[in-house]
Amino acid sequence: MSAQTGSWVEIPAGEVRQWVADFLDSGQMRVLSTITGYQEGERIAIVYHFVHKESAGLNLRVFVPLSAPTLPSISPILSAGLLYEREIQDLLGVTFEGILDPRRLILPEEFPVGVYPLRTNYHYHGAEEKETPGQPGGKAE
Amino acid sequence: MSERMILPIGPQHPLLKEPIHFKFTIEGELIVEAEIRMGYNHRGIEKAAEERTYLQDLYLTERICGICSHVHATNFAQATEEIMGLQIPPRAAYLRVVVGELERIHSHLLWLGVAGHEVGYDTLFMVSWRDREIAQDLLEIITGNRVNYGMNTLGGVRKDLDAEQIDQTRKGLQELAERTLYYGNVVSNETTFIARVANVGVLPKEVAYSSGAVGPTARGSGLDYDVRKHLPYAAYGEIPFEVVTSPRGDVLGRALVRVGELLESVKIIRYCLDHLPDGPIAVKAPRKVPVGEAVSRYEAPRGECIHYVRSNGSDKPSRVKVRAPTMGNLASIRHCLLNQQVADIPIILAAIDPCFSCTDRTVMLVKEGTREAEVMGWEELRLRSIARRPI
Amino acid sequence: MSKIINWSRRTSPWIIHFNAGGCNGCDIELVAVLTPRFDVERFGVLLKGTPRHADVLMVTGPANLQIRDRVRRIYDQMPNPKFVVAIGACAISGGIFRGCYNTLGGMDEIMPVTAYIPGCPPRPDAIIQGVAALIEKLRKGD
Amino acid sequence: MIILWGFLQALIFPGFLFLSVYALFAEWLDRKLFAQMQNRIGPPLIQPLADTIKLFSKETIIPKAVQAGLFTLLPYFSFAAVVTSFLFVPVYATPAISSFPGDLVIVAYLLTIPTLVLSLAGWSSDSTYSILGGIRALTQLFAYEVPFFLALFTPALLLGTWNISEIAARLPGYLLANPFYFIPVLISFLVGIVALQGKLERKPFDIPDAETEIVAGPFTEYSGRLLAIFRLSIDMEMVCGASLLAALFLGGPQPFISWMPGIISYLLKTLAIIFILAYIKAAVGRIRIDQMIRFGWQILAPLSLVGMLMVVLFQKGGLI
Repeated sequence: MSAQTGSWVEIPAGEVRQWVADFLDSGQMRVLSTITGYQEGERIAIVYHFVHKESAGLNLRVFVPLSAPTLPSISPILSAGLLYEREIQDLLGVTFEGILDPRRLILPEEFPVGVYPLRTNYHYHGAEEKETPGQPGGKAE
Repeated sequence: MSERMILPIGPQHPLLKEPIHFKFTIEGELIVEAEIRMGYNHRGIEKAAEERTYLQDLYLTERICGICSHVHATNFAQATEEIMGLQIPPRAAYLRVVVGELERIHSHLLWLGVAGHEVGYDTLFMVSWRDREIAQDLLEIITGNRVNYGMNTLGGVRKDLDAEQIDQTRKGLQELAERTLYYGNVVSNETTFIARVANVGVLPKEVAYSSGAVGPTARGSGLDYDVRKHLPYAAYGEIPFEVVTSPRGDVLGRALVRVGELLESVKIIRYCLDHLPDGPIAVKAPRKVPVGEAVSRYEAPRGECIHYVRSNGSDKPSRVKVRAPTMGNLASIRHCLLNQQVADIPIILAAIDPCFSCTDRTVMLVKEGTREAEVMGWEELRLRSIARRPI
Repeated sequence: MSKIINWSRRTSPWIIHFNAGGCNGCDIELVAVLTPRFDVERFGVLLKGTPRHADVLMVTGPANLQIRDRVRRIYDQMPNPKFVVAIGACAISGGIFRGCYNTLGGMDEIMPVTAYIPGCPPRPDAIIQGVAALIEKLRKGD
Repeated sequence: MIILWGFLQALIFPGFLFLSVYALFAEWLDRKLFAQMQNRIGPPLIQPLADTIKLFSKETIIPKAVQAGLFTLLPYFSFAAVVTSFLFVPVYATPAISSFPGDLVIVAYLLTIPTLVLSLAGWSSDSTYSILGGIRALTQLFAYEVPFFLALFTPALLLGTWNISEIAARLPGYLLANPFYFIPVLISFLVGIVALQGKLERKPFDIPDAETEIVAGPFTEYSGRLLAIFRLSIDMEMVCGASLLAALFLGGPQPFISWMPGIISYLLKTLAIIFILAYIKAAVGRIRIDQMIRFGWQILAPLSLVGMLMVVLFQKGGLI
C-alpha cells in the first residue's frame, strides 16, 4: 500500500463519533478528504478518508447492516463531514443520527423517495428505453 | 431598509458558468443567510463507472470536469495502477507532471480572468484569457487536444514528447512566465481590484481546518497542505518546488497564492523538461484487475482531489468514489459569505474557484452487462455526437 | 423592410449561455470564444446575462432531471424569434453520459434545437462555425 | 418659415436625427475602443444600428408580475428627457437652437431623469434583481449628483451666467485672459468626467447593472422595443453628457483654430471626452456601492467644492 492510500482502521459503527473526536483532539488530523459509502452484500460500509499529519492516508471503516443503516453523524464535531454525509444519505440511504442538516443535497426534488442509486439493487435504464422522456429511469426492486 | 429579501442566484446567472443554486437572505446589501442546493449537474457518473470497464472509466472520469480533466484521469489511473501493482515508467511520470502543471497554469489563468470579471474588471479577464491560449496551445502540441487531453492510459501515458515539442514548450513557458509577473503586479497593485478583494470573504485558519478546505483556499488561509509535497505522486517526489501559502485568509490571499503557484508551475515544467528520463512511456496493463482497493490523491488546481477505487476481481470496478476539491471547499463558503455585501457574492464564490461539474458528478459505476465492452475514444464520441443515436 | 430586419438579426445575435449539467469543457471553450484570440464581438455577438435580452440560447451538457425545467423556463423567457444551439456531444445526444440515471438524451427532448455543434468539447473555431452556420440558415430565410 | 426652420432643426440637425446617429456612433466608438484596449478587434461600425433594429423587430415581453403601464411608459420618459436636454447644448455654433438664461439648471435636472426612471423601472419590474438595481441606482445618485452639479456650476459662477451657450462662447477667451482660472476649471472638469461616468452607470460605477451580481439590474425584465429605447437613451445620454462637458469646459463649438468649422471642433472635443470615458472603463474594475458613496463624498464632492471655492476666492477675495 502506498502512502497515498495509507492504513486502514475498522471500528464498530457506534464508536465513530468518539473515535473522530479523539483523533481531532490528538491534533494529528490534516484533513478529512471525504466519506465514501458502498454496499457489500447485506451490509453497507462507510469509509472516512483522513490525511494524517505524518503524511499518510488514514482510512476509518465501519459497517452498518443494510436493514438498519444508521450511525452517528460526525458533522456536529467536524463541519467538513456534513456535505459528505448528506451525499451518502441521498445516494445510499444511510441515516446519520444528529446530522446538522438532513435535507437532500444532490438528487433532484422529483426523484422518488426511498430509491437509492448507489445500492446494488438499483438498475437504471438508458435514455432510449425510457417510456416517457425525462422520468427517472431507475426503480428499486 | 431592514426588510429581508430572498436573492436567488442560479441555476442560471451570469455569475455562474455552471448551474448551482444559492439562496441568499439579504437585508439591504448585507447577507444574513446563505443556502446551497446542488445537483443541477449531477449526472450519476459514479454509478455509470461501475458498469464500464477500467479503460472506459478512464475516459469517463476525464469527462467529470472539462477544466481539470487530467486530474481525474490521472487520479483514476493511479488508483487502478496501485490495485494492479503496476509501476509506471519514470518518463511517463514526468510527462504526467508536465501535462498536470500546464493544466494548472491554464486553470489558474482562467480563474484570474473570472475573478477579474466578477469584480467588473473585464480587461483583466480578456488579457488573462488571451494568455491562457498560450497554455492551451502547449497542451494541444503535447497531447493533441485543448480540453479532455486523453493523455493517460493505465500503465503510463499515450504520447511522447519529441525535441521539437520540447523546444516549443520552452518558448511558450518563457512567454507565460513574463506574463505571470505582470499579473502578479496587477493583483497586488491595481487599486480597484485590491479594494474589492482585500479583507473580503475572510476565512480564518481554524475554520478552514475544521470545514475541510483544500488547495489554494486552504493555503490562502495559511494551511500548508499540498498533496504534491506531503503525499507525492507521479514524479513530484524528485522535483524541487515551494508550497505557496498566504496568511491573509481573504480573497486577495487566495489570489496571491494562485499567482505564486503559476510561477512554481513554470519552474516545475522547466525542471521536468531538463530532467526528462529516457525510456518507455507505458507498461502493459492487465485486463483483469485483482481484488483490492486503493485511494489516490492528486493536487488539482483547486485542491486535493481524491478517488477511491474498489475492485472485485472482474474487469469492472465495484465502486468508484470521486471527491472533487470544490466539495471540500463548499463547506467553508457559508462562513465566508455571512455578513458580507451582496456585491461581494461573486468574488467570494469565485475565490474557491468552484467547479460544480466535478462536485456534482457523484455516482460513477460502470454499466454492468447492458452493453458490450466498448472503448469510448475521441473518434467514437465524435461519431456518436454526429449520429445523434447511439451506434 | 423584412430584408433589413433579417440583416439586423444576422448581424446582431446576442447569446445567453446555459450549462445544463455539462462537464465545463464546452463552457470554457464557449467563453474562450469571447476572448481576444477569437473575439466574436466582431460578428456582433454579445454574451447577455438575462434570457430577456438574448436571441440565441447556447446550451451545453446532457440536461439532468433537476435542470430540465429550468432550461425550459429560460427558453420560455426569451422573446421571439429565438434559437437554440446545442454545444457538444452531451447536449446533442447525452454523449458519454447517455443512459445515466439522472440524465436525458440531449437537448431536443426539452426544446426545439436549431443547430448542433458536435465535439467533446468542440473547439472554439467549431463553435464560431456553428454560429456562422446558424446565421447562414437565417439568411436563407428561417 | 422660421417656425418650420426651427422645427427642422429640432428634428434633424442638430436635433433628434443627428443625436440618434451620433449616439449610435458613440456607442460603436466606445465598444471599439474598449475592445482595442483589451486586445480585441471589436464590433463593426454598423453594429449598434443592427442591434437597435433587431431589438425593435423582436417580441416585447411584458411579464405578468409588472405594473404594465409604468413598465411600458418609463423608457419613453427617459428617452424624451435626454432628447430635450440636447436641444440646449450648442453643437455647430453658439447659441444652441434653444437657449434661455437659466438653461444650465434645466439641463442638469433633465439629465437626472434617466436615473430616476431606472430606479422606477427597477421597482415596477417586480424582480429581485431589478429592485436591487433600482435601489442601487438611487443610492448612487446621491453620491455623484452633488459633485456633478457643483462641477457644472463652477464655470457658471466664474462667468456669472447660467446660460450654456454663453459659457461656451465666453470661457476660452476668459481663461486665456486670466490663466490662473485654469486650475479650478481643470479640477471641475475632472470631477465632471468622473461623475459623468457614474451618471452613465459605467465602470467603475456600473453598480446598478452589475452583471455578475444582479444580472442586468433594472433592465433584467426588459426586452425588445422597450430595451432598445432604453439602450438608445443611454447612448444619447452619453453624447449629451459629453457635449455638456465640452460646452461648459472646452468651449463647445468654439474652434481652436479660426478657420475650423464649429461642428468639427464640437466633434473633436466630444470624441476626446468619449475616449477618456472608454479609457476609464477599460482600466478599472467595479467598486462596491459603499465604496462608491465614500468616494463620492470624500473625494469628488470636496474636490468640486475646492474648485468652486477657488473661483469665489479668486474673484471676490481679490487674492490675485
